[in-house]
Amino acid sequence: MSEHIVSPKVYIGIFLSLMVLTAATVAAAYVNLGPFNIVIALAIASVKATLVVLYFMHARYSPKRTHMVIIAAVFWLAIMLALTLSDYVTRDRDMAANTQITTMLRT
Amino acid sequence: MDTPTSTRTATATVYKIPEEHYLNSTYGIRSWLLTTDHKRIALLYLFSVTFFFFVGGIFATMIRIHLMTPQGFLVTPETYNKLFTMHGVAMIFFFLIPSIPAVLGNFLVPLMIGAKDLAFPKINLLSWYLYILGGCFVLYSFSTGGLDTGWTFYTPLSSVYSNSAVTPAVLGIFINGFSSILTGLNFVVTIHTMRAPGMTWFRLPLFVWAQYATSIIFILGTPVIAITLLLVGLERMFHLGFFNPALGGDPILFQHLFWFYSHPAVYIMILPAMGVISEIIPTFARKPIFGYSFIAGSSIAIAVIGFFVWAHHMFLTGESVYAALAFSFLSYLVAIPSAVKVFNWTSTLYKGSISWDTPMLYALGFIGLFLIGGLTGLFLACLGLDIHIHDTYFVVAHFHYIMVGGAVMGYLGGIHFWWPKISGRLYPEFLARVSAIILFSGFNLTFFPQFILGYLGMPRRYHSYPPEFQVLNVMSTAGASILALGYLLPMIYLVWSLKYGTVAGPNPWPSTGLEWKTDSPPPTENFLVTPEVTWEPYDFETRPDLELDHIVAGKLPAPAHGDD
Amino acid sequence: MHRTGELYGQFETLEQQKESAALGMWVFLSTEVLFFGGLFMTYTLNRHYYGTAFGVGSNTLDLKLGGLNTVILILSSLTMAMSVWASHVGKRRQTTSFLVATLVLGTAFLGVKVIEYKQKFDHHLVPGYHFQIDYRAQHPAPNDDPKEIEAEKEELSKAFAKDPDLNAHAQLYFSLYFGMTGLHALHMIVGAGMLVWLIRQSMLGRFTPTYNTPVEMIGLYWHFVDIVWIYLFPLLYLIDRHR
Amino acid sequence: MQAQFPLIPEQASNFAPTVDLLMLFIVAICLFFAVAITFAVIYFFFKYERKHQTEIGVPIHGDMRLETAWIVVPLVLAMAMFAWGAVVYVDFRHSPGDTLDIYVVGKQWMWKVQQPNGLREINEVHLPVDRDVRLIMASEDVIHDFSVPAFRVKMDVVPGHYNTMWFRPTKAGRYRLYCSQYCGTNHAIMTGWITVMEQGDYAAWLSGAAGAEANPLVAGEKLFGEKACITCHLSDGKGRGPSLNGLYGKQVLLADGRTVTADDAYIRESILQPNAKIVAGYQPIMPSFQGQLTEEQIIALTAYIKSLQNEPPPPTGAGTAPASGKK
Repeated sequence: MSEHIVSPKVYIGIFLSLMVLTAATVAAAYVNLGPFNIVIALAIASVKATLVVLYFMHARYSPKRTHMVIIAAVFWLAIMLALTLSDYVTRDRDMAANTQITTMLRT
Repeated sequence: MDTPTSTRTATATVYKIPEEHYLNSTYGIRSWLLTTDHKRIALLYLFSVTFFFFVGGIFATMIRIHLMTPQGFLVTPETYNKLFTMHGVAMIFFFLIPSIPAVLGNFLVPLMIGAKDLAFPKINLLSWYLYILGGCFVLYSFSTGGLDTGWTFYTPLSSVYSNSAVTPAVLGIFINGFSSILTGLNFVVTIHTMRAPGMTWFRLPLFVWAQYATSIIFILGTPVIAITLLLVGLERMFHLGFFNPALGGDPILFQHLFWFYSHPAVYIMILPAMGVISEIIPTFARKPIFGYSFIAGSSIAIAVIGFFVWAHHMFLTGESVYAALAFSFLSYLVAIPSAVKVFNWTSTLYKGSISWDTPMLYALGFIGLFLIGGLTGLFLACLGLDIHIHDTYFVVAHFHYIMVGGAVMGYLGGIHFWWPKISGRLYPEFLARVSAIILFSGFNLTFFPQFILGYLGMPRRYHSYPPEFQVLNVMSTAGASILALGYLLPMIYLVWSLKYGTVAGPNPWPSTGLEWKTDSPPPTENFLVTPEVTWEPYDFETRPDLELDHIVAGKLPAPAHGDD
Repeated sequence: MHRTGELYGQFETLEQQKESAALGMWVFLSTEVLFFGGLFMTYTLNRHYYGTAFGVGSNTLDLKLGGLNTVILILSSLTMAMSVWASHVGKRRQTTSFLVATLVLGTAFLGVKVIEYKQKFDHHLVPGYHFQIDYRAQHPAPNDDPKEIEAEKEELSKAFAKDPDLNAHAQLYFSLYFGMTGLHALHMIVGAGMLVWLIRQSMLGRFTPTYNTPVEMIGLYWHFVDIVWIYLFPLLYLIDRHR
Repeated sequence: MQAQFPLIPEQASNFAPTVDLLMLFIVAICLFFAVAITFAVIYFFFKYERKHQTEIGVPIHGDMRLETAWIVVPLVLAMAMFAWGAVVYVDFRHSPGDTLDIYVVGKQWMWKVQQPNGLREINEVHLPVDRDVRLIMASEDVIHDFSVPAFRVKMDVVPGHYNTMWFRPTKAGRYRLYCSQYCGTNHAIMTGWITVMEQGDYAAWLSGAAGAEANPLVAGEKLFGEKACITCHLSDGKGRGPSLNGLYGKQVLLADGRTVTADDAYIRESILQPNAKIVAGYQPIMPSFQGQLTEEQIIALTAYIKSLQNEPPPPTGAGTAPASGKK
């Protein structure tokens, strides 16, 4: 591991950006953007997380294998979310309208 | 070889066990229970997984006896359901998953890469304790009401409808999951940072590559099953509804999360076994493995692609047709690296100098059984066929061919192959060959009829069945009794050999790996001098240090014929 | 394996030991990502199904307390990072004081969390047989603002019109709320425990510019817990603030 | 029914020949590889057996062309299997337009079936031959799976979801129906029969089933299923309502401590005013059937309940007659 020492100034800068982004995410939540509210919230959260990983956690100054581990974790999480959702969002839901079987279930 | 413990004559060598080694460096129960030596921890695992193997084996025996008649004559339906559930839980979570990684992997990874120990020896010991703690929870569940959910814990049966001891069982598996995770973590770090000078990535033994691939699954898959089973436990304890449709939850989500781990878990079982076979074949064919980088790469490919296929267990749950198409397609992709391995092993035999030693028989058996298990996977991955054979005995036969035919043959092959390193002594060759053959034939008789049963439509997990299926079931039970003998024999003669076996010497086969460059059994610190690797893997040509020209003591006169 | 000075016996060099520890910690954190991932997956699907109920549930949370906690936690990440820096440059006293600050902030976070949990408990929003999403609207406390209660009632009646099974679905939201924040809080408690140990070691002067691996490793863990919260905050508190 | 040792089940639906052909295709490919590899391995074992102790093999490290070949060839074959399988599956998941819709509800441990005209069956499904049938399925409790090997079809029955599947029976006969997804204690006896009839016979059966009601016992048994009495009054006493097995003529202990004799009047009152006399240990949850049953039907039900004397416990063998009290 390279002995790169990050100066406290950088840390304070990162902290202030995180504060600003927190304020931004709260502010954005009060504006009705329809489906984009969640997109913006997650985008801001991801920017914040990236800042923490790169600077507070020194990933920017870490060896390649650390980057591989981070990428793997994010990638695998993405596999789980994306492939599971790929099932749910492409389902044929017209059967839910069928009431006869609902009646039958209740008897 | 580093120590002058052998006296040699021109034709035969008589070895002595070295004076001090990892088994006798310290004494007393404390020195074992508090050990941080990876070799001793491996032995702790050896005993504990063997215990769970016999627990699971007893359940299996009862299942097979029960199924001899269509009505089932041994136990009640409740008990039968508990038997197959507990068989699955004990075998999968407490035998198959830890078997090769935690026993052979623990013992061999540091030896093979020339390290003194794993990177985190204390965490390694912690892994074993977590395994034992998890095991205690599960045994508690078995003995206080049992478990009748199926090892798959499908909700809402497991979370709402089962009256058995589900909560302690899922907690046990949760805890055991952290044992796996920490083992995988230890291996990954060790393989990255602890390799001896000269041990580059492409000089790593293929077993180490397989362990690395397995560890990826441990690290990235296991946490998901841990949290999922924890949620099932919470559902039961606090009346929550994550997966309970009556409370708005989705039972299919449980299956997604469950199989996200549990399908790759199959590769946890088979990848290390493939690694073992990749060590055995070049050793006994005395030539470099064919396509080293393809075998190494295919291990990683299996581990990665293995995470993309899980929902092929769910083709008939009402899963989206599009998702089913994608998952079937990806499932076929994961077959390719497995095929590559089989072709490469076969080619390694070409123009080899092949001996029929026991580990080689196991390797041969592995190829045969894995071939059947793997190819029948193609049937199940096929969307159209899965409609018919899903949840039938075809599936049961398929995964037993992979898990028992593949993983257990690999495990036993590995145990035999490295037994001289572990114990310092050779097992009785003749008995070992006999038991390998018994295992192979007993296995096929047990499980092959189940393919036919499955195609005929006999569903899984039935405590009774229509009379027309009886003949095939009786065949299967007969096979199981032969199989049981095949498992008992090695137990007996391996224990016998601890005291009476011929002293093996450092490298009885001989083999090219670094682990064979140290004493048998190795000293606590593995290598008295940090070794330096200057040779390519599985290279017999440039290795005069292997001393192929002396006859190793105690082995059968070679070449051996006839008893196969 | 025996330890000689700062070097554990299985390693050849301090450099190797440090690299191993760092890689080990990162690998552990990747495990944690997937561990929380299972909960995030459950959250995503249920929010996809029951958006209304999740919005209603989210709006019962106290945004001021949640925001306060976000600030506290990010601040604690800053002090943690500063203590790693201090240990790198050999400022022992500063190392210790930044660690203490981190511990204090972490405890403050947990304290605020306790207040929030208490509120939910009083309002019958803890999943279980007594769960009732409109308990507060039906049984307002004397010091509750009547206007606020009216607004809540209106929101609830609209939501019930959209989703007759609102109670069950809001209960799912709260199951996930308690599951996710509870697991997060558990990580905080473990982290606080490790901080106590670190502070003691630091006071004993164990950390030097050449040996500060424990500070760094526990720092990594602490930042990870911070990141989890960075996601939990918008996902749990900010679903439907714009009505 | 079939040969002594059949390798495939009877082919009785449009999917059966398709699936069997697909099976044959994959078996052929797999058999080719299995035999080739096994032969190669055994041949090498004998051909290259070690001749003397110091012999080593010829060092061959690999061959790019071979590696490529055995990546590409299996890939192509696998894709062929995938594509064929996908075609069959997509067909199976998309039912044709004009289908005969049958409703199926799975519950621990029985199949409740409703014909298009409202006629109900339990663990029995009557179907016409050569007609596209769609099953619309739901579960009351855990996940089940409706499986008919002779049709080569199955589909999970999931609580909270509706799953459908379709097929076209092509051969009259009786075929086994299984629950294929493990669903608890009596999973193995959650089985039944599919009866495929000629279309004329089916129509006659549908309308003629009413004719059978001339016999009050048969009519009562049918009502017992149709009116869903059977869902609570399980014969093993584990249901939400008391078991009616051997009830008639016995003394019944009520929740308020009184005892009554279970005679015709008591049964009639319990059907029409269920909450008048609650059996000790049970909840007053049964709905009243006042106005929903004709007197004739009440008589039929009473006759059926009377007949439940010393009814043996449900059969434990799979594939025996459905457990709804056939004599």
